[in-house]
Amino acid sequence: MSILPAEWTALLYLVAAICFILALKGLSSPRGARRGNLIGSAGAALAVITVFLSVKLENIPLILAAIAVGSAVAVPIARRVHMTQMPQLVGGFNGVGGGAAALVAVLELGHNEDPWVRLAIVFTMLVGAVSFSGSAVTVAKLQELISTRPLVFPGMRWVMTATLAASVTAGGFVIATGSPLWATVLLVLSLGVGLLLVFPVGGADVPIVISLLNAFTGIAVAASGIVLGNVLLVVAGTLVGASGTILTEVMAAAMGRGVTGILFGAFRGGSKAGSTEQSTRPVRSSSPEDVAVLLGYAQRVVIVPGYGLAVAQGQHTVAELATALEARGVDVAFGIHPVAGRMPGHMNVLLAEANVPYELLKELDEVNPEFKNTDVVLVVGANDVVNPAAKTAPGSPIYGMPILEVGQANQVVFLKRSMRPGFAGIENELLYDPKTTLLFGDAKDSLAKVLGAVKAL
Amino acid sequence: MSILPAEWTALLYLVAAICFILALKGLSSPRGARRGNLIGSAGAALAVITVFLSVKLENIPLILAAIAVGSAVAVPIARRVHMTQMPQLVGGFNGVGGGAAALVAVLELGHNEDPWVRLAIVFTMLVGAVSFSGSAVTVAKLQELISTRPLVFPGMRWVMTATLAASVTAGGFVIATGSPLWATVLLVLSLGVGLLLVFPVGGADVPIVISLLNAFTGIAVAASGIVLGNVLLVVAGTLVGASGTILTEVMAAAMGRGVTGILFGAFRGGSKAGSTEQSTRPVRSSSPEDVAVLLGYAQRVVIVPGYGLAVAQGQHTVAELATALEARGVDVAFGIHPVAGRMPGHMNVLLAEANVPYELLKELDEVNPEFKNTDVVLVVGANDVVNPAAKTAPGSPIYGMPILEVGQANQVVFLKRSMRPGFAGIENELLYDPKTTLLFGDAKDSLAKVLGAVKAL
Amino acid sequence: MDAITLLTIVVLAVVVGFEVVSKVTSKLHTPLMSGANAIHGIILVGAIIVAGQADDPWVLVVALLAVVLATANMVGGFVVTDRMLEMFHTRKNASSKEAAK
Amino acid sequence: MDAITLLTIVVLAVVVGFEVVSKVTSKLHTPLMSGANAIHGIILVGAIIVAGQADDPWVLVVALLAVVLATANMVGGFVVTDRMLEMFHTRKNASSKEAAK
Ligand SMILES: NC(=O)c1ccc[n+]([C@@H]2O[C@H](COP(=O)([O-])OP(=O)(O)OC[C@H]3O[C@@H](n4cnc5c(N)ncnc54)[C@H](OP(=O)(O)O)[C@@H]3O)[C@@H](O)[C@H]2O)c1
Ligand SMILES: NC(=O)c1ccc[n+]([C@@H]2O[C@H](COP(=O)([O-])OP(=O)(O)OC[C@H]3O[C@@H](n4cnc5c(N)ncnc54)[C@H](OP(=O)(O)O)[C@@H]3O)[C@@H](O)[C@H]2O)c1
Repeated sequence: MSILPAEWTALLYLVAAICFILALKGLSSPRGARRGNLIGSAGAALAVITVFLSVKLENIPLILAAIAVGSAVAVPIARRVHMTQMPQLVGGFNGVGGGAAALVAVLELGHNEDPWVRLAIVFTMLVGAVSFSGSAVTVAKLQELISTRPLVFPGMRWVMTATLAASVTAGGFVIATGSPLWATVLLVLSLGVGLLLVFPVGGADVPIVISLLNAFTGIAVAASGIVLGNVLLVVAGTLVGASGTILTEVMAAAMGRGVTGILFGAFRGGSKAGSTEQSTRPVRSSSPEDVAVLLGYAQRVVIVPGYGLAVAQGQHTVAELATALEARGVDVAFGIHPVAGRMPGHMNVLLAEANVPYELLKELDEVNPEFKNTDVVLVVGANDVVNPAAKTAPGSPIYGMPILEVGQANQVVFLKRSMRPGFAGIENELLYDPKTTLLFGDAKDSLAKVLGAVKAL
Repeated sequence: MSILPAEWTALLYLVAAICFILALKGLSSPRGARRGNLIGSAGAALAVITVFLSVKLENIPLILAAIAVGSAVAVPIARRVHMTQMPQLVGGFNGVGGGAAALVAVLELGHNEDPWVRLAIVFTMLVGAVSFSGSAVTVAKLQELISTRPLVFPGMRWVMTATLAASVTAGGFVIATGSPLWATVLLVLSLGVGLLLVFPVGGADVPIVISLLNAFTGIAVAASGIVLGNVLLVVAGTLVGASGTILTEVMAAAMGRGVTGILFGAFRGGSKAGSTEQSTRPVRSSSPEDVAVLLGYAQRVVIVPGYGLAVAQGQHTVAELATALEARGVDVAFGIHPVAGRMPGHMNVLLAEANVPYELLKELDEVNPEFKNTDVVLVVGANDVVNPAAKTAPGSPIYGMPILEVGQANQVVFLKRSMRPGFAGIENELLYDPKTTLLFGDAKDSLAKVLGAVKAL
Repeated sequence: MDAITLLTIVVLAVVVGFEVVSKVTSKLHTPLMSGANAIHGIILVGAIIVAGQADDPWVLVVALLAVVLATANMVGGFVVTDRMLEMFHTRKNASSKEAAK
Repeated sequence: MDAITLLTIVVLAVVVGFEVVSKVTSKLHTPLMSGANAIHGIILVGAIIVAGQADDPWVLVVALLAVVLATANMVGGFVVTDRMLEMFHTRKNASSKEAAK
């Protein structure tokens, strides 16, 4: 197979890099998003073709086979996975990418004596492995293979520190000796660091961690690019690293929290995440029929979906309810909080999948002014994102997080299973407000009942 | 003088480049603007120090002397120049920069045989020289050393094309022979191109051309960086080239025109720019006293300053008038069109200089909704930016340019000298509107008279 | 390529990364995240190089594993992102489908 | 440094340039223009190198001229930009000054 001249290779890689930039740019504007993603994949394809044409390669059949296997595994999953499982999928794909980077780095160890290059190798191994094991934990948590509650044990932070120190030391030895043995030790320790990093993170925070690990993998890839002297890997990796970092910041801000708080909150015992102490204060609960009447005869209804709707996978039912109400001439809209659902922006994807028309989805700033002239707000499996404590209670963990001010509407209906608090583990005064009624039960069931009753009106 | 190791030099240059990026970033946000500019100058200083420490230089005393001379000339001008002359100043500084780039390129010709490098040299000479002579013309026009009207002669476009072709040919010879003679020819021809490019541009379009030439110089500097193998020059030049291009687009858009239209409009005879045919239709004109009464007893007044106010240098008087009205309890605001004045954003600088408080300056989108509940709009030396033709007359040269919709106010008062049209050379129906009154005379005088009358109320 | 040049490229890429996504609407957070995720699957290029130059079988096995993982990251990431955005895309007419049910 | 690397740097710098100024308010057009203008005065570095390596007097004269021009561009640009922004900066209290008149 003929070899491309070096300039051509570099040029083609540059084109691929430009594709990635355009991809990111497209992905951050509603119109260009899909095209952006296609441009990105085109760039990736170009890069892969280039490597085959430019480097003298052995084992090409085996490599092609491996690529086939990878695609054969990934594509069906990517096609079939439920939109509600998007976070674990992204986490998973991110993890394997990090793992690949770590492995590539290990194998490069043999070919490099230069200590600086070895430093890059060690860095890639460390960060890649952390991203791998960390992502594995996020998947396990989100699939509820393990508890979504923060897993902490006394002295955990010390174990963490020790492991980190140990792996750095091992890294030092790898640089000094380049021995595969030490490399293995480093890998194992790094995997440990990843586990210890993510275990203490509470369920709803996991998506932020996934975004952070996403940035990690990007950085690892950039470092491996330095090892291989491949500019494309450097640029692409850095792009993802940088944008991933920003994205993580933005998401954390939308939750009114800091990234460090999310990572080490559990250590400090700060976040009561996952607390489930039930309150016993009296509330006004009612039947699906009453709710149906409320909604069916209202002029204007805003539906506020949350984490709970995602858990209950009630998005299709809620979409049907919206259509039914519109059929009755009710003016319906959805108020979407940036972090409602299981990952930022997730609720938009879920409702899009349920064919809720784009126009009905209103962002925080759009919908907040409208609550005044809203008759009924239907809060489906959301809690923190409508909790007035974010504005009123300086002490509370969600203080400062922008919320949907549903309290301004005439009537508020909560669909939830119990009086358990939301992710943040704090009381929601709104539940005890005279204008509030609760309908207990799984979101999907309740919605189905209400839908039936509305149709029966 | 000791020589820095190459890595250190490169590193310091990189730091300087980063400073420039931060400078641009700062300059595009109101808060960070001034700090951004300071960071930029720090970066420049760092770069200059670095070059002295890193390269073995002869004639250092002479160089320092030259730098002193340059500063001694530029700083007093930069300190003293009137804010109304900002466009000339920017144009002038831009021109000398282009000239410097061209000269550097010429001198590098001796040291380089490689045809690609020579191509870069030729490119730098061409673009730099065009920027130099072009900017010279802009300054001459804005200082009214030559007519601000488009200077065109029959067959000009052919002369233009010929000169361009000739300079490209000369460039070819330079690359082939590297002879200083051909280089001189190229320089001369390029200077000619610059002149021919800017002569046909009408007065009010000149600022856009300055912005364009600004981008040109940036590109020339980037090219010279390639010649000198200096990454800092490449990065800084490219940054300015790119941002300058965008900025030019944005400005042109704010005028509802395309950049090419501005450059070659006069060739096509498209733009009637500078037309001064007076209209003879009857209008309602009135005395300073009447205007003073109108303003003095109004509840809410919006002042719309334009090009004419800048020409008349009436910004201080208008600021005083505003204060006098506010002292009478009138609610005063300024409606600023993006291209009001002599260059985009210029009016903000002028009024800032006249100590008009920031809060009173309202942008197009802010102020347009407010005209409904405005009693009197005082249009001072503005015309096109309030001309309804931009919305109503698809044929007109300003059609599509966003305007200040002063027609919605109860009363409109124009301060202008005559019935001559504005830059676009088209009638303004608003002048004949029953709700409109005109006060003829130089903006500054009229404002002074009105001010006096208001104080006398 | 010397260290500083690489550093220069890294710095510029960082700025690009920051600037490009700094103004993204929260509606697109999920697709942007999975799209960016797909991009770092480009480590596949590195994995292919290593696998193509592997001499002993163990190295080859590990390298091929890396290829599989990287491919999964890249291909899977782009596919699922497109799937998400496709739904965003067809919202309007989709709503009528829904109504038709 | 090889051509493609340079090209890579240029491309990245172009994107940075575009992105950074793409969202600037029209209020700042004038200062941004003159600030960017000052930045390309960095050609001074090139002029200094050429002048410092000039062998024959004519070259030196031309080079020194370039130094003078470049300095004017750079120093003048930064000074005038700062002067403009200073006025922007002190608007609020300035208004009171004005009122005091
Ligand atoms: N989206 C993200 O990216 C993200 C990331 C990290 C953290 N978070 C955090 O997650 C929270 C999201 O706020 P949120 O209001 O959407 O959710 P939330 O505050 O966690 O509340 C979820 C509510 O849904 C109810 N619920 C759970 N499962 C249900 C089911 N099957 N049927 C009916 N109701 C059910 C729960 O009450 P019951 O248990 O009584 O049913 C709970 O009140 C915020 O605190 C946010 O900061 C979000
Ligand atoms: N600002 C920019 O960057 C820029 C750049 C390029 C083009 N332009 C164009 O320039 C125009 C700017 O619009 P504009 O409304 O601000 O200005 P304009 O439309 O050009 O109108 C200026 C008005 O001021 C009057 N005037 C001139 N000198 C005067 C003086 N000394 N005293 C009193 N009045 C005086 C003129 O009428 P009399 O002659 O009767 O007095 C004229 O009606 C737009 O067409 C814009 O597209 C602006």
